[in-house]
Amino acid sequence: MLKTKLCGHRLNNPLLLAAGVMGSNASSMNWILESGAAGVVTKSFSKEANKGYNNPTTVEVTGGIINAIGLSSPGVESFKEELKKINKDVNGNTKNNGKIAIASIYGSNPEEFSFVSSEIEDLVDMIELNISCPHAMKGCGAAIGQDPNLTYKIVSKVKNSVKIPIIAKLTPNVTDIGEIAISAENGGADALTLINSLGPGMKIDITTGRPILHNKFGGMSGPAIKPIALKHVYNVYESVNIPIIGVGGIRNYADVIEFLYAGSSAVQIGTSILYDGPSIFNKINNDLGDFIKSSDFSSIKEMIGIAHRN
Amino acid sequence: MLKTKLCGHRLNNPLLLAAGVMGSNASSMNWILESGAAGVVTKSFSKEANKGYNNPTTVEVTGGIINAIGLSSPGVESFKEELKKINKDVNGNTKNNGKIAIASIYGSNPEEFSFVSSEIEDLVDMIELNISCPHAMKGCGAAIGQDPNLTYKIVSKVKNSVKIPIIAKLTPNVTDIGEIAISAENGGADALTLINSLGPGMKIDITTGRPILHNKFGGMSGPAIKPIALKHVYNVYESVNIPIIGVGGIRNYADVIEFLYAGSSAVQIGTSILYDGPSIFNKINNDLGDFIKSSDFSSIKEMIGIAHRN
Amino acid sequence: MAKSINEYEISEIKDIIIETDTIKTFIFDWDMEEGRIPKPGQFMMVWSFNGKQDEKPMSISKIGINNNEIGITIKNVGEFTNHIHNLEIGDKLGLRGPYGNNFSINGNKILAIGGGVGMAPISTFVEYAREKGKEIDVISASITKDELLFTNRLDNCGANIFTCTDDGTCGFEGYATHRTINILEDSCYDMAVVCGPEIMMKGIFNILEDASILAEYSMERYMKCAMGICGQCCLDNTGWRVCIEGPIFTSDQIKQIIEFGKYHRDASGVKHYL
Amino acid sequence: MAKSINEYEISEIKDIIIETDTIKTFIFDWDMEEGRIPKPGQFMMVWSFNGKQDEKPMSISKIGINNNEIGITIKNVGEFTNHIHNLEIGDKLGLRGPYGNNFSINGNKILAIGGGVGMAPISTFVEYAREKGKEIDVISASITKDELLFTNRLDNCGANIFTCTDDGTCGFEGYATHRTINILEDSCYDMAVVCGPEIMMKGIFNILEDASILAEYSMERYMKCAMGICGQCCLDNTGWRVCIEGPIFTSDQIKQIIEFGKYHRDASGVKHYL
Repeated sequence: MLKTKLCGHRLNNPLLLAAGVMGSNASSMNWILESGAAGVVTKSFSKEANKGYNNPTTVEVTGGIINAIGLSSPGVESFKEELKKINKDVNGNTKNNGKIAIASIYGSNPEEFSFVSSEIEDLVDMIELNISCPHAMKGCGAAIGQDPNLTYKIVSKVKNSVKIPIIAKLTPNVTDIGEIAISAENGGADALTLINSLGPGMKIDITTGRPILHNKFGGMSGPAIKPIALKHVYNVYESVNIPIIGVGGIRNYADVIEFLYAGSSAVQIGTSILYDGPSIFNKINNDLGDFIKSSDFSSIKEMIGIAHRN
Repeated sequence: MLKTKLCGHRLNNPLLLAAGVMGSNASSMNWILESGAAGVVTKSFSKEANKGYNNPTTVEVTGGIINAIGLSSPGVESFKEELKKINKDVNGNTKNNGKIAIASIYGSNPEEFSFVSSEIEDLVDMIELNISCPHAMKGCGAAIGQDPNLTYKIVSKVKNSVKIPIIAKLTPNVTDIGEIAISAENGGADALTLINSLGPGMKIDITTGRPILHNKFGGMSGPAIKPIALKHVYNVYESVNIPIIGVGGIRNYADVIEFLYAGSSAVQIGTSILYDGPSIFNKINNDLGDFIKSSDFSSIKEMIGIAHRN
Repeated sequence: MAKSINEYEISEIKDIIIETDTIKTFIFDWDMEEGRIPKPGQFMMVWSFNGKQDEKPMSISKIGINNNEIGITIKNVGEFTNHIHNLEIGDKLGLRGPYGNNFSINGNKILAIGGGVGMAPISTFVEYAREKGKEIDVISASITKDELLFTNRLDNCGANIFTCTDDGTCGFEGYATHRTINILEDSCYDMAVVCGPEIMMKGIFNILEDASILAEYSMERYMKCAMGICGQCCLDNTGWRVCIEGPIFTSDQIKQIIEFGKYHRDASGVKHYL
Repeated sequence: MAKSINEYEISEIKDIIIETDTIKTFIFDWDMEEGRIPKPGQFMMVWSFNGKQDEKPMSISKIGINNNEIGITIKNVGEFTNHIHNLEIGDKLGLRGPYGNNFSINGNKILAIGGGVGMAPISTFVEYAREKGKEIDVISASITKDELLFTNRLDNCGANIFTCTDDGTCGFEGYATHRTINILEDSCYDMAVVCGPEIMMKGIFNILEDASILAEYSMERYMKCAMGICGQCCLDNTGWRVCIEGPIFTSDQIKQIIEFGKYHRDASGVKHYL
């Protein structure tokens, strides 16, 4: 009843792990899959290793957190070791179990994106292009996702380099997300993930007068950003024809339903693991199942986009 | 000890009422002034009466609310009656009491802004230009504040029409708020208010599948948006030379301190009245006084911008 | 986590009681949980999301603590209420609340005065005060006999009902004000509670003040957020919010509300004089 | 509203105890409020905001429930810890926590084994278990006599201390592993708790497994958020987060942690083998 499809992949349910949360190694991602997620998105990585920013990299705020991890990752060569183990059987073959592995990658130019994509194409089911990290080094991250032309170039370059479906993850921190979404679709994106973290924001310690994050600013995530994520999904749903993966502040089944209604084909959950741990996936699946049973719906598919009907 | 100055006006303390909250008539604004605020910003009004959107116009979300009131207001001619009574003595003269009245106005073109400004110039201490409402009718509100040229035109037109200080209130829902801030400064703004409500966002009712707000989308405000407001203040402080009035999610004295440290000369409080009522002003003033007494600071002025020192 | 009163509950209309030609009571299931149990005088925000889409404050006229039900009594006075009057059992409305303050009980002998649909909050007060063993005289006023509300309910709970119709078709012939003057000749009261058209409440206020009877009055204003922030329902000259400090105001407060019985503001904030 | 453990408390260094040439204990005031009272084995995130700006997890080595104090014992092993070692009384650090799970007490006779600065969490455990009336034998291991930690404190609380130095300057000459084999020849234990360099813990683990003694081990990994979301400290193959499911793991859990005693990941996630 919770089964759905995303870019040709069958999913046991619409819940995926969001990039950047418990996605640094295969072990934690497999744990998330065992906890009920139908897929995981890895922490973003690129060609080279990157240690990211010094701590503090994360600080709690009302309704969520702000973080500036700074895209720390071991580089594609090292990370392949992890990718080989996500949702794979003992022989290294992908389990045919309604669960998928999505690699999140970043880079500073189209070539880097396409190089990394080609390197890992055989190890994952889909690739999510992180062109929207609000705390990336200069030239990476949101600097791309705020520029429709660069978005188009990167998406189309990757699209021409790999055969598996690619997803563009967009930043909400632009005047017009619709324009970027259309560029990504025109570039050949098979799906969009909306939204990356918001702001960025900051927190200042009142005793010392210092910004707490080492990077001063960090992207905001958690339940507080849900209304804004939802609105972006709702808007972009009316401008593109590719599926949307909704992400931003989901903490319970009702939040998932809101995202489905707004036009998401699947959703990602990340920051709420702070409050509820990995068991949040099974919990939401159970509650979502109960909701559907007591509703007039018989599938996830029927729920997608219905807020546009009225 | 809490005394400060803003555009030549002496203020008893740095706390002002934000536009759009309990600002529809002189009575409620005078109540707010009696409750400890050093100033009030009226609900935004324009030349003509406007009934705004149908209900629901406000819905609570995690960490705040989203609202799409739609700039309802009785029009400048009617509203003058209220302006004549804000912080005035029995003879209609402004009380010399360290408290100020700020009119928030909106419009669809420079002429309308300047007409309304001229009409009310004698009745208030300052004018705040709302060029940033995320749920205004087409052509008003954020559509202006997302365009640096239009921002410049409106600010400079008003600046040339009136003698009292003018404030530009900016929207955070742009790719680069710094660019807009500089346009406003170049246009002659005497101060900036950062930020108007965020997003916009939406909430969908899961039983009916409908967006709850009649306008579907509404600006988000409340404690959840504080980190983002703070970051905009911090950033813009480094790009302009005019004072900044910080607004966004302030609920207690520590929030006020954060905004001062980030570079605000004064702050506005709005949505938190939802939780704490008008008494929030006296409460924060007391707590802020206690903090300063126990700190190395001897005035508000010394606190402004110190997060940039480190 | 307890459900916030600001969260909508989409509720099926469980029953409709046709009270008069123009007044219906709509019954809904309502879980009587901590923080959600209405008190006499409180109101709900009623959201209509199909057809005429809007949301208005409506008085609670029935508080079924034991059977988890509330009733909301609505007079057909315009487009929105007309739309609701056309709904049927099984149709849905969005409810949030209860909002506002409530009538208090001071003393043992209380006069309750309701005019027209203003009987809605009066009826819940009377039932509540009777449960507390208070002696209640009710002046129930309307234009004509068929428009009198809740007479049986109030009779059943042991209140003394004094009906009063403009046309004399039931009880006293004349206005609630006259009936009040009349009743005060025979009886003393520790307090009064009043709800009805503001022009009527204004008259009653003068009479009760003359008689030195402290009273509480239920006021109505155009509302948007109902959460105390939009400022739409703030009253001159104190600025009190009908949705938070009200809708019930004491005699002393009414004296400070200079717009009482004089004017109110519409959705845009323009004043309309009575 | 109770203060979240994730909120920083900017704390003055109240006292500095020079434990050895390379190890100091820093004492801070700490309100022992609900949710903030550290348990033996938990850690704090220590934020240095002047000079070397960074933040690291550090074991709590002193829990002063009655005098509202905590102690954090830090070995000078790099740039960050060197900076902290250069701080003086009155200097400030940002603290948040306490984080993680804690040592449990099973049975009555317990063997506690600490190597080097690993004695920090062991010391709080021993004091706690002694308060509960447990019989505790402590193997306190270090390179040399001057590097032995907390000997007096543990002596005072009534634990039996068995020191052990690589160079034989105090007590047994040799490694903690040898001392453990040794002690097990004479005594039986209901459980053991262990903290020290991972290579040492690996050896102890094998010995205790052979002796069928269930134990708990305190692990350390590079940490970022300490709130269980960044994934930095997740362990192979279970994915457990050292900051949430750890830092204390039981023997059964250790068997599933394939990286135990083998490798750890650095800030970028690159593996480093022991």
